[in-house]
Amino acid sequence: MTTLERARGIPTSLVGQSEQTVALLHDVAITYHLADGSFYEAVAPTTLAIAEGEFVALVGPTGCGKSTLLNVVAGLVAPSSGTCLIHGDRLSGINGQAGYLFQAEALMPWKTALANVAVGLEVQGLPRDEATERARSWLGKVGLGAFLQRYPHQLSGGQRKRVGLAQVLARDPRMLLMDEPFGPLDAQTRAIMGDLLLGLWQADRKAVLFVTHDLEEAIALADRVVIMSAGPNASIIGDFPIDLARPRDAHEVRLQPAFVETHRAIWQVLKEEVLKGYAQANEAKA
Amino acid sequence: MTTLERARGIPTSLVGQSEQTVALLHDVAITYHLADGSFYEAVAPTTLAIAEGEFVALVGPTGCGKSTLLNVVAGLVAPSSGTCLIHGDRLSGINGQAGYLFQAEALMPWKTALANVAVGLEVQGLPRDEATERARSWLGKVGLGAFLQRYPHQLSGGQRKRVGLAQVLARDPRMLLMDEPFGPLDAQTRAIMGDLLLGLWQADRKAVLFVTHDLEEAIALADRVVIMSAGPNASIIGDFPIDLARPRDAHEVRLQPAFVETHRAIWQVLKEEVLKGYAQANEAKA
Amino acid sequence: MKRNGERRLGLGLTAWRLGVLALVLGGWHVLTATGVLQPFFFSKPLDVALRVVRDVQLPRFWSDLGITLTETALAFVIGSVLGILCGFALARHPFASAVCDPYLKAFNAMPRVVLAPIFALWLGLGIWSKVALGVTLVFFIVFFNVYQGVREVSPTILANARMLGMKERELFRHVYLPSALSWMFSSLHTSVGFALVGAVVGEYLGSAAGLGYRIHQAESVFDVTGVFAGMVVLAIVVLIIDALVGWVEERLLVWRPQAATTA
Amino acid sequence: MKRNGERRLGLGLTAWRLGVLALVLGGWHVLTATGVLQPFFFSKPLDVALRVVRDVQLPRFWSDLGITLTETALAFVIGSVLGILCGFALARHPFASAVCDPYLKAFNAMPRVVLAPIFALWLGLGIWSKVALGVTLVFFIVFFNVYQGVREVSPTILANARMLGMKERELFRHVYLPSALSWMFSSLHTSVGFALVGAVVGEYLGSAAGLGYRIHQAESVFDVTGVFAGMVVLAIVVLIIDALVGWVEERLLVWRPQAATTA
Amino acid sequence: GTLERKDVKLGVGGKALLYYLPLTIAERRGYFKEQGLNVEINDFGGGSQSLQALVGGSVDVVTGAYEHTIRMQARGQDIRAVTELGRFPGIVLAVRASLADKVKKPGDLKGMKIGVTAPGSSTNFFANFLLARDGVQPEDVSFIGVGGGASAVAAMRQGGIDAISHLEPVITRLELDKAISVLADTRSEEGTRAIFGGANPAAVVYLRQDFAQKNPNTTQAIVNAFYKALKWLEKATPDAVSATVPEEFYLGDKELYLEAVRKSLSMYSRSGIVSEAGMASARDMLVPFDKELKAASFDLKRTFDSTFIEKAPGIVKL
Ligand SMILES: Nc1ncnc2c1ncn2[C@@H]1O[C@H](COP(=O)(O)OP(=O)(O)OP(=O)(O)O)[C@@H](O)[C@H]1O
Ligand SMILES: Nc1ncnc2c1ncn2[C@@H]1O[C@H](COP(=O)(O)OP(=O)(O)OP(=O)(O)O)[C@@H](O)[C@H]1O
Ligand SMILES: [Mg+2]
Ligand SMILES: [Mg+2]
Repeated sequence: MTTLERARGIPTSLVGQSEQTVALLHDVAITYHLADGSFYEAVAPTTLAIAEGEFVALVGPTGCGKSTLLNVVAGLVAPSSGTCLIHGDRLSGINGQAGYLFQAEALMPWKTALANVAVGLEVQGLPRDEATERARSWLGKVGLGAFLQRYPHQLSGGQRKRVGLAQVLARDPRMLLMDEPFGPLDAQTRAIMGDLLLGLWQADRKAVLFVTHDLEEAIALADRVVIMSAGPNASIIGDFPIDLARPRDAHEVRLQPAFVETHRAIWQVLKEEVLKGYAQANEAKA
Repeated sequence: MTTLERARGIPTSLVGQSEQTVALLHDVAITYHLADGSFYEAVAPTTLAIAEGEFVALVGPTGCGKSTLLNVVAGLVAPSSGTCLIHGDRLSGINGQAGYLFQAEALMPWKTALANVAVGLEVQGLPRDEATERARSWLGKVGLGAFLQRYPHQLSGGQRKRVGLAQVLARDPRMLLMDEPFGPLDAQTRAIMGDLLLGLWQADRKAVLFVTHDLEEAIALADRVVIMSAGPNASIIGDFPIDLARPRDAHEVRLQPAFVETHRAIWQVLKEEVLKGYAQANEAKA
Repeated sequence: MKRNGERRLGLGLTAWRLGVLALVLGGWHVLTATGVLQPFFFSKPLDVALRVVRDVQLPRFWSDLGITLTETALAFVIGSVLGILCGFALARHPFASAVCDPYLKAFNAMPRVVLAPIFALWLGLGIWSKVALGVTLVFFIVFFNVYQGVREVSPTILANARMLGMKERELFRHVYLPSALSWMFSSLHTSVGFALVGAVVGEYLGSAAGLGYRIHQAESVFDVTGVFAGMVVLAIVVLIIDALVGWVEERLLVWRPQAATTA
Repeated sequence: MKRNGERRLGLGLTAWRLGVLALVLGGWHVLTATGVLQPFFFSKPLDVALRVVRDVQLPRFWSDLGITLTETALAFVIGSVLGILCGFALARHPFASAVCDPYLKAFNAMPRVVLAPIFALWLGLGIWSKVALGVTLVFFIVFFNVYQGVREVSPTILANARMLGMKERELFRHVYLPSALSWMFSSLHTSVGFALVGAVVGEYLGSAAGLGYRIHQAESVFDVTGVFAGMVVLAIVVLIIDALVGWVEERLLVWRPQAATTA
Repeated sequence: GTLERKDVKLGVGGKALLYYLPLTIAERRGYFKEQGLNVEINDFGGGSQSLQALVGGSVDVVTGAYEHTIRMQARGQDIRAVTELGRFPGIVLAVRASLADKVKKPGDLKGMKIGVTAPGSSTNFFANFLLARDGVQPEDVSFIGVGGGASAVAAMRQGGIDAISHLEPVITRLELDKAISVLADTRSEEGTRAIFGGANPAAVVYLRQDFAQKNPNTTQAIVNAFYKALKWLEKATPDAVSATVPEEFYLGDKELYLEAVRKSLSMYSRSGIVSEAGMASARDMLVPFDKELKAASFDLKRTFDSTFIEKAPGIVKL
């Protein structure tokens, strides 16, 4: 399958459908029920497989259904049709193997940064002291060693996001779902966090599903970049393997010719899609 | 004053301090009172002036105090020392001339997208019908014409942000405070929104104070890029005028040599600062 | 206590509810028939049912019910409106609220039965003294909740609203009121019962008509069946009023984020 | 009704409060002295003060107070705990809650005075029948609020907590409970008053001791001064209990976002 | 003469109680209507509330305990009885059946728990009086307010009290249950005579003196109606009474009601007049146990205004 074929929207539904498949969305479609009784068909039947140890970036125009797909994999939203298989088992209820960094603010406002991170570890059965110690070290890694005792409302937007990051990473889940994890961070911090994430991933090869609006970031980090079309009825219209050597340095990699070439190819697909989505979103039907 | 001098952290406190000055932060410092009785000196005494019709971008490492400064200009946070002058008058209470797009989610969850935008116009005294009509057209401009009747929780992250954008822009305030307005948007939508903003700004030359983590965006849009140092005790360490011709096309401008040169200069300052901030933030004192 | 979900629960729910009712009535019947519960104190469910049936055929019953309903409705409306207004006013004026605080708390601790003679003195023996009693119950329940509800408004939403140019009046309408609505309705659900209790206790303590009067009379001649029949009627009344409150609530709170429903 | 802000209001506040007190007492004095208010119903503030002073010297007064306090505290604690537990349990089980809903609502509409004989029969005339009366008041106020509070938990925070691996028990501890705390405390502030009212009314309806007994005794012999003296004591008691609740609240709710305080 | 006002508000604390039976008789047999009166009967939670309503002006006339007029006179409130409804108090002091062997007279109750309708009520003073005659002070027993109706029965059944000083129908209920043994009974002439040496007024019709002065004809009409009711009761049988009162009064337990009526019939006043001996005997039951009354000075004669009731026999056609 050539890049061109992919760009025409042929989903590579067979990738990783072996016993290696960690998560498989099979013909998953999501239709939201609106309050006035009407329906919004957010995602058209879509198939996506994530293999063991694979780092998949999900890119698409705003409002296309990226978070929705993540919610399906997390088990928070039930697909309207199709199935979600996790390690071959049909998912019902919460996906216990996944760690999910939400796009929206999701810290517990009544807990300090430290407690927010530690509680996820305590739930895993770690003794209180050890959980606190590990949480402290994780907050240090995301650059918040001096903000342990702050409540979320006393932190800046980027700091809150990093607490969330520490919360998810500290639990060391087998599968990572990350919804714009580096959104409110400056470029430099982004790079540091990206390196942190890659380091972890390299150590024990988790499966990662990573939503971002930064195409460069997607290419720099991922094994595969999956492109979604604009909603309604969004679907996967591109699936690009990234053939860049690992380990990658978040900054250096951007200068490689392969990077530039891939970027151009993906960008071509994406750009049109966004403009299409922009037009669609202004049409009469909500 | 050369770029180098600016880069050494000399605030250009005299810029625009004429009768043309729309907003003047004079020696403003902000110290937060923490729950345990201790203090956090977020921003060291800082002077910043924004002239009539000027588009100022504020860039700095995460957690340095950008949102804090915006809150001061908005009148939501009282500076611990120094004064904030708006059109030469000392600001006390809300800054009625400013429109503020918050970094955090700030839509009223009990109102639809349309009502959220319309209410700001109704408050200005517009009759209900007209307000609704104008709100409808603004939501169209930000690409949400088909999502008028949705409640915020039924929208995606990027859609919510755009409702907020429409809410602020529709009121046509004399001064715009924007805190990462395009954060959760894809590159293409960002560009469209940037053009929209520039178009508006060109029409009647509002003063704009614009926080972003995307340095390219800052340079592409602004007349001046102001760089803050990492906190605690953050201050302005760079103030770069951007001498690119207007009107600018958000995308084309990035290819100009002047753009690349400015970007390199600013990036140099910023990069070191972030690394410094990262180290500072992990020090013992929270 | 219901939201959209309830409709989906549907028939099974009705079956369960009736099942529980049958269980309660059956248990009551068996316990009183076997004498474990003395019928002198607990009557018998069948007798009570027959009494209710008898009562509803009396014109006097309907006029009594009408009076009690009027009192309840007035107490509920006046108490809630006062509670809501005071709740908002004080929540917005921290100093005034700090000054009033101990007085409100202290007043809330007054046993209402002791106040009955004073209400009778000021308001006569008609419906208004009963309404007043109900109001003193409803007011506090609603007041404390609305007060807290207003203070729980998200600071960011509030800041945004103020930046949009809203002044006190508009903030009230567009921010405080909608934000405090679920607090308000929570207290209204409690209040419905208390408004009725206030009216009935008021009648019980001094009146010439009403359900409380009927219950009082039945009680003084050891007519437990009559007492229970009165209570059954009260229960039905409160369920009807509460359903109305719930109906309004559902309409006003459509925006509440629920677990996203996919179809 | 206080938060950090209060401390800053400081002295001015105390002055204002005392001012209001003086105004109320002065008005009361003038109105009763001039006969606008009949002393037969309203006594006179000076007489009441003297009576309180006299009463506090009697050992019997202190034992009465102790009994009423015990009843109030028990009613408050038991009612709140039950209300909190039921509120959480039902909020987490929509079906069970839909089934129970009409029964709870109906029960809340029972005039508590009518229940007194049943409590007396089951629990005797000691403190427990009064505690039961107070519990029936406190329970519903707390229950409805906690129930609603649990349902108001932010869906995102809840989803996050579940993704962090929390099960029902942990969700309760780390999410539902803290999130519902301000709802809970709002209802507790209302409940303090009602717990006392329940205890006093219980004593009033049948008892051998307690403040309600004192008040009832005074009332039977038309000793309004005694009645008012009793009410003054009640008011003081409730303010003390409420201050305790507020103290706990402030400690538990430190995290609440307030307007950022700069210094 | 012509009535100054036709509409009269009457207060009573527990209309269905046998204590106030003459009121229901007058109402149901249309005696008020006969007199051209339109009487609205307000029922209160207790006797003291109906008195408060009278003082506050929300009712014009009250059927309540004679003792209230003494208290009000002592406080300078000119409230007077105009008709006696009950010549015997109708209060019974009884002890739990299981204690009947130990307790033979009121004095034996020392140290025990005595249930009364409410602390400070006439049932309480009645017990005080009986105990004092046997040399026991009120402080030597504990009085428990058990309320009016079912809760009094519950208290006795549940074992919360050892003895009870109470009224109909609680007493009959307990008697039918064989739960008590009577120590002193003032429902009958003999019982009352044994204790007080003569009559001791119980329920009366009382009103404010200024009302009587302003509305003498109305007052007379009220008194006439009550007088006629008393005369009717003099000859009535329990069955006739139950046929007259509203069905609700005996819906709970008709046997109980008839029995209680039978026991009570002799207690209603015959002439409607409070004798001077009766006044004194009521005062002696009350004053020694009440500090406030002991300290006050008042004219006992002002508690009863006999002018109306004395005219009644001449006016009322039986
Ligand atoms: N609860 C809901 N009810 C109805 N529609 C919804 C709901 N949640 C999301 N949607 C719609 O589904 C579409 C996809 O939403 P989603 O949040 O998945 O977008 P996204 O790709 O994450 O966008 P963004 O990049 O802006 O975060 C959007 O058009 C949104 O309006
Ligand atoms: N209410 C508060 N109490 C205490 N400290 C606070 C409070 N608000 C912000 N801070 C601290 O002040 C500093 C500046 O915060 P601010 O939100 O202005 O950062 P920012 O520059 O907007 O960062 P970001 O890019 O992450 O949004 C941060 O270190 C933050 O922890
Ligand atoms: Mg999203
Ligand atoms: Mg910020």
